[in-house]
Amino acid sequence: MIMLPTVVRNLFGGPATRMYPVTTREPFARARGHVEFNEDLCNQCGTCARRCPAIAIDLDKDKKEWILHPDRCIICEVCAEVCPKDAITIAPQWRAPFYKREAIIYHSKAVKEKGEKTGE
Amino acid sequence: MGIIATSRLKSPWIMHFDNSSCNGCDIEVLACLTPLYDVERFGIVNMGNPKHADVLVVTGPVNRRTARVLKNLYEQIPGPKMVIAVGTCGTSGGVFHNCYNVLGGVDKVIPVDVYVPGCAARPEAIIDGVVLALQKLAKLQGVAL
Amino acid sequence: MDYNWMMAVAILLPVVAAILVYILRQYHVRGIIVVVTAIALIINSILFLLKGSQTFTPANAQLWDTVVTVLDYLILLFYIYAGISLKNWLVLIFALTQIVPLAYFEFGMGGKAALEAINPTFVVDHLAIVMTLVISIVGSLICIWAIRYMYDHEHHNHIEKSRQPRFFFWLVLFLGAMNGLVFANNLIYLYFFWEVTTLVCFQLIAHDLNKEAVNNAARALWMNSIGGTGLILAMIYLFVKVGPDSLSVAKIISGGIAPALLLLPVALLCFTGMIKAAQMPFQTWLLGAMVAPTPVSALLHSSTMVKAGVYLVVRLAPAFAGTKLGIMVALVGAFTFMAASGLAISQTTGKRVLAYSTIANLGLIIACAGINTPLSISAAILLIIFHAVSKGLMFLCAGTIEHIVWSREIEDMEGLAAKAPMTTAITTIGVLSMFLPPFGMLLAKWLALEASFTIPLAGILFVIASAATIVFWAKWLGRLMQVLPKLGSKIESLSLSYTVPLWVLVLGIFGLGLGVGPVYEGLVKNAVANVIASGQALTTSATGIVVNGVTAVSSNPSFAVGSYPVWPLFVVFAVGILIPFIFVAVKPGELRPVYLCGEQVEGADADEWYSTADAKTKVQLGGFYFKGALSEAALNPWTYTLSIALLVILFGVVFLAIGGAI
Amino acid sequence: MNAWIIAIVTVIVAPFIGGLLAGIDRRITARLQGRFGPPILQPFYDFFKLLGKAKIASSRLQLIWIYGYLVFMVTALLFLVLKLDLLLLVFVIGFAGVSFALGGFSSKSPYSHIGANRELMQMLAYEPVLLLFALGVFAVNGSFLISEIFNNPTPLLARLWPIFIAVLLILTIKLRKSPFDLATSHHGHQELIKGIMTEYSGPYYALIQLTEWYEYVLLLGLVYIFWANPWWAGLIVAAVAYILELLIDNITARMTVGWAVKFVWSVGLVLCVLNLIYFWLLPIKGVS
Amino acid sequence: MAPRTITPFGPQHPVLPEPIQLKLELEDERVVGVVPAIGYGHRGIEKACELNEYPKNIYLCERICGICSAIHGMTYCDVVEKLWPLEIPPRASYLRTIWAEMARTHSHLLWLGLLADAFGFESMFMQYWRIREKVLDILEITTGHRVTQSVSIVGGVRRDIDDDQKKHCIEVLKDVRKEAEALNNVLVNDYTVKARTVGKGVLSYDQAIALGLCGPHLRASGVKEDCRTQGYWAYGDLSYEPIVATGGDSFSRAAVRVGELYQAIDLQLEAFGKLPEGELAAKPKGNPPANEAVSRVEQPRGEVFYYAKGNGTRNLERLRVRTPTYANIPSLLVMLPGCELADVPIIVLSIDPCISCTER
Amino acid sequence: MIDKLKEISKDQLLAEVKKYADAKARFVTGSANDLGDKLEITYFFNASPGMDLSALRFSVGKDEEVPSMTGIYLTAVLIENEMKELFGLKVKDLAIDFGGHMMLAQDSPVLPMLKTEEQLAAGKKGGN
Repeated sequence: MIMLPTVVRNLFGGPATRMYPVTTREPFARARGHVEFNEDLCNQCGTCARRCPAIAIDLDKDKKEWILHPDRCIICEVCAEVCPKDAITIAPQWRAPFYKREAIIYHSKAVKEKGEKTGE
Repeated sequence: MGIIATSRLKSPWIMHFDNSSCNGCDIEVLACLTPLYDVERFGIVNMGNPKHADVLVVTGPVNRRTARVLKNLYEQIPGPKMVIAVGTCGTSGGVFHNCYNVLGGVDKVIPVDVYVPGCAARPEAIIDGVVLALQKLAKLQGVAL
Repeated sequence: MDYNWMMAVAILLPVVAAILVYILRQYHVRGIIVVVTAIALIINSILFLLKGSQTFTPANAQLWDTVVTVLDYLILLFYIYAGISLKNWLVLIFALTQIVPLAYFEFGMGGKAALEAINPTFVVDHLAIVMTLVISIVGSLICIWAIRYMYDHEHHNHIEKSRQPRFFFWLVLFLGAMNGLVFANNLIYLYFFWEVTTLVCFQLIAHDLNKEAVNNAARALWMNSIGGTGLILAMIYLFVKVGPDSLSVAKIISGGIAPALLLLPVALLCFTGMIKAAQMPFQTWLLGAMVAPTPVSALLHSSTMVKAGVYLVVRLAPAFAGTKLGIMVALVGAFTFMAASGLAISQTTGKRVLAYSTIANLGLIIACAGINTPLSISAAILLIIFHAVSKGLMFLCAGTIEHIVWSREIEDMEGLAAKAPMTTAITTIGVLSMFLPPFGMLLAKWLALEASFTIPLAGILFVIASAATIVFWAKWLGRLMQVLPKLGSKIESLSLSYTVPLWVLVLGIFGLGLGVGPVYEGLVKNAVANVIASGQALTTSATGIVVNGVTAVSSNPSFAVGSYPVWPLFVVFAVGILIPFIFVAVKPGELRPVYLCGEQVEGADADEWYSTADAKTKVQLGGFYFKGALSEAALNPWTYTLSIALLVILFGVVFLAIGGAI
Repeated sequence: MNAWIIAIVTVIVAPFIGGLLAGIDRRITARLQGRFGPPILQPFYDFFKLLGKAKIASSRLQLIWIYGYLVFMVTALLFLVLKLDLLLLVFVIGFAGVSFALGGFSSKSPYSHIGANRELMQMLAYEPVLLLFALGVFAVNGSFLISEIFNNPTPLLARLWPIFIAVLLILTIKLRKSPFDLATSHHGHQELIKGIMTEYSGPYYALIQLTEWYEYVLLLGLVYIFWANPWWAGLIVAAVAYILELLIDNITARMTVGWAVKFVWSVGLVLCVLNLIYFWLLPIKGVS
Repeated sequence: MAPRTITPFGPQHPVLPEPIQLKLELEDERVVGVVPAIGYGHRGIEKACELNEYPKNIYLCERICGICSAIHGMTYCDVVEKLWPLEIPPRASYLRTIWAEMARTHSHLLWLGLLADAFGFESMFMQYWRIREKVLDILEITTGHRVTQSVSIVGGVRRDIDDDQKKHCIEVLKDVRKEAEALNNVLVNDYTVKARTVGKGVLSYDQAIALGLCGPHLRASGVKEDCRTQGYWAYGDLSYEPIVATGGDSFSRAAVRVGELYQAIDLQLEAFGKLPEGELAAKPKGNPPANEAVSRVEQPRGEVFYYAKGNGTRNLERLRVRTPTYANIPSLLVMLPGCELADVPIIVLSIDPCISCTER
Repeated sequence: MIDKLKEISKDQLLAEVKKYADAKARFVTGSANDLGDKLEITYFFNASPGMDLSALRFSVGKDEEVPSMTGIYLTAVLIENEMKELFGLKVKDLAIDFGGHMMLAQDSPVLPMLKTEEQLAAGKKGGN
């Protein structure tokens, strides 16, 4: 009986539902949605790959590829924090679902000369 | 049977199974049912029982004991059926990659139709995942969603 | 055929056959004798029906009087012997309370005069014909079924020296005694046959001779001896207050005796009938009787002997019409109906459920007699018929199941549908026919409820009882159905001695159910007229039954109180149950194991799941018995208190009325 | 022949009404919970989807009983629209209920087994009230025939209002609403999963839904006859009763079966008995 | 012959959000025996923590449980900090406290909803979860994620709360409090709810101690024990008194959590008021030294116990996590026998089980 | 460092635990650690009411039997089973014995918590 006012208020007050996907709410500014990679800044230092707790980042130093496995990424933001070149950022929009598990391959462009020490 | 094909798209009953997830995705799946997201708008009802379900929503990485359960549940769902792996761990095992009792993603045990990434996957992403699954079903049946 | 012969076949043929089966001890000879006797009795009972209402006094009346008197004392002396040898003082005391007043009555008061004063000795009216049809047809079928049952029974229990001849002696003898009982007009004859049935009952309950059987037999004996005492007291009262010629059933119900004088003896006779019909608080003897071999339970304790009790009450209904005694009889019956139905829920043994159900339905019949309107008497007589067939079938089913699973526990019958599909199908029909439309039992119960408005309290008790009835029957049936997803179980092979009576009774259920109109018109209507004269309660048509408002509530003859479309409901039953039963099919690929939270062991037929430490554990399903709230221990204090109170009020009402009259 | 037409129309139209009622139920329930809710036609989508699912079963027997449930429920509804005997109607509903419970018993699933037992306990709770309802109607009209209710210008509600309250309780049980959502559970969120229905799936589950739609119409029809004259008054009573049930569903917790029996007997049954005693103290119409 | 039903309850079961199995032995509907079967959630996190470099473990420990994720991360950081020992800046202490209490708010609202669902009160479940979304929103605004907040690092926190966010949070919290009051009133006073919770799963004071319970489960039996009284992080500065009930039944457990819900909101408001300025994190020097440490922090479900042993390398030699449910599960063995089957979900939920925590 | 840590031998265990039980202390949990040749077991207790933690520690060889404390604290049943299947600790007289399959399934690794050679080597190096 005590619940009665609440349910009646709900009935006449209209639903609280956000009509997703008809209307979509903008994600919050600093929400951790998905990893974005800037090919131009990456120098293939590999810190991100080493520090990633979910081994979601691979580096192919020969092909100069930076490989992200979106199916493994837990969006912890560590890669973005440790990246010395700020090549990795976290964007607020969540990653869309997919049918197939596929890695995303980027080509790092700001690669240092061979033999130079990779910094931390 | 056009009406049946159409109805299938309008009434996807889900069953949620938690493998050995951290609960994060589970509560987000549950949150989908609550007023703010209210997936019943799409005819989605959470059934507690594989025999009534059309869509199996799996969260968490498969571990060595839940693998058996997951397979059993999948077999008890009458066709046509879809499987959605929710969350990064359900997709690939994610952060638990080096845990000894974890086999990996859901697709190690049963075929998965849609993967919803995210740790934890947001309710919106889960709704997107269901829509994606329905699109696949619609395409299979040759009807418009 | 000559009426002398018909009476002889009805009463004496079973006696002769009984002696023959006792002497000729071979299994097959016994079978032939029993079957031949059964057929003779069935034909004979139909002849009675064709002949209609008759009276009969045997040719050598004095000789038979002497035989009856001598046998009376022999039986009572046997009771005394039994009481002493079993060291059961209750048996002894109540044997003495019979033999002492009887001897005083016959020799001290000149009661023998009554034997000669009464003419005719036997009255075969339509009510009696209904009874003899039930006894001869259902009773005979049970005897045929018993042939194989007793063989299996002794075989399974490794009994070396067969006691079957003795068993069949009593069983067949009983049919004659019952026929005599329902025909008897003379109360002294009635008393004699009454005591024979009590004796047979004692002998048959004790048949297995173990301690429990003997104890329960003794209990049946002393309780029914109280009834016998009541009969004797009623006779003495009538003899003294009214006269020697008043010891006649026909005279008592004819209205020829002043109602005030009649009240006490009728109350005593009803009391006797209630004990025979195991009404509360005397239900325990019938429950105890379930230790006997199942044919005994079927024949004596459901379809015939206990019906003698309700028969007597229905028969006497005119004598208490319009009195408070009638109301009290109705309440005792209705209360028993309710309490027994409630107690049946907590029973774990199949036969005890059947026993409680029997007690309940007898209560309903007695309540109908107490309500005492044309409608209720119609209901009562229909109940006697339908209950005999359905309950007879149920006992035979219980016995057959007992010989398939070798247990009487309902829990052991789990999944019988897979082991013995035919028996399960028959049992299912039997159970459904006990409490659901379109079957006759429900029709009669429906009539009883529609008739209950004159005694509202009875109506309320009926209603509660009906609900409880649903629970215990459906619960039991459910246990039989609980099967694994196996396909194609083989139909079990059973002896003809089992299957013929079972199928005949199933046919009887459907036949009587469908033909309830003709049965009412041809048989029941006349029987009702034997009890209550005013008006016609029901109109039958090809499709159904209409309860007329004429006598009930309205003076407008076209005003209907209720209607029961019999044939349409049977069509519904066929469409809803029988046709799916035949046509619903499952392909092997469609079978899935039951849902066990995802941990079921693989394979469609597995009933195991992985539990602690990955160990396989079997699913176990236990029936619900509500031992806490509904057990005998919890309810009996209430039922005893209330039922004894009702009996006290019953006699109190009678004594007040007599006091007022004087 | 008129009766045949009514019967055929009823059998065809009732599921549409029932399905719509179910749809409205889900929509209103959602709104009461602050949600948007499914489309009104959602139950029909569910129904056709279920028809198109693969057939699976865990025993043959359980499928048989579901036809009994359907056929007897339809029969009960026909009894109502053809204005036959009310008392017999209750017994026919009883057959439908028993058939449903037996379907639950007919597989080796612990959940449907316990659900079936609970269903029987619920029958123990509601059968007496419905039967007493019929007796109450008799006390007012002197007849068990529903046609007499329609012939009587005074509504039943005027004299049987205590029984009406009891029937509302029964309505809650039969509509499987909280606090009596015990044997099957509409939403499948309880200890018994979906109770009796656990083992039914696909087309067979669709049959159960169909039966429930018939049941909705039947039950609201029973509420309707409390104010059968004029014809629209009953509709209002039924609509109000339906909304009331939805409200009750959303403001109570689910109780236990023991409580349900105790509550219905101590409130519903007592109300019925008091109502009847009131009538029996007065002379029944037509009885001299 | 005893007619008993033996049936599984879980691992996949609609009232259990997580996989655990109870093997129930029933007589009619009365539970007469119960054996829990666990291991459906066991991943092997403790071992993985030994194999990972220690900073990675934060993210792994946060995923021991997705509901108290934030506090798991904080506690891990706390125990590792104790190995040096390392002092964290005061603003970080306050922020940790705020987020911990925010997590408690959302967790308790979640639990109250699940409890309502367990006794079939669907509309109540929906309302609690509707309110909970507001808390999740402020969690997302301040930390970046609704569920796995990931705000703690060894030495402090990763994110700050600016003044706008602070104002917004305070507003939302007050609103949540107001809305929750109406619902809690139902939970505490409604007849049907009380009929389902009062007297179910009773544990006395002594039993509670002997079974080694923790958290609201322990406090509902009258034991005034709460890790927050140790005064870690900012709790020492805040006015804090454990909430205790004496009934020891499911109702008392709900009542304690209702009280803690309000208290959590109050603590947040107080902490927001006292929030000091300053650094967010201290930087750890080198690897965790060879030392061992214990950290005990109050989670929504009770005391979480972290034991860490360092050996001077980048890996920890041993990390042992005992979560609150681990301590509370054995009490089911005592509470369940004798109850009705219908009470099983309520009693199981009344300990607020977190299986993924328990089995790691 | 853990305050109030008391080193005992395994034979003293039950007697020491009994003292805690008599003082109505709450059992918190236990922890095992693989030292290479031995297992180091620590049990934690809390003196209720209050948050006063103390601990008992003993080490046993990998093939030695250890008495179960489930007779005193039923709640220790989980931890003892866990140490049994993850570390191979031989616990005697468990109140409920899950037979080594409480946490682990049939095909899980055996005694997964024991340290690898590299771990032991790294641990020694780092500790010194």
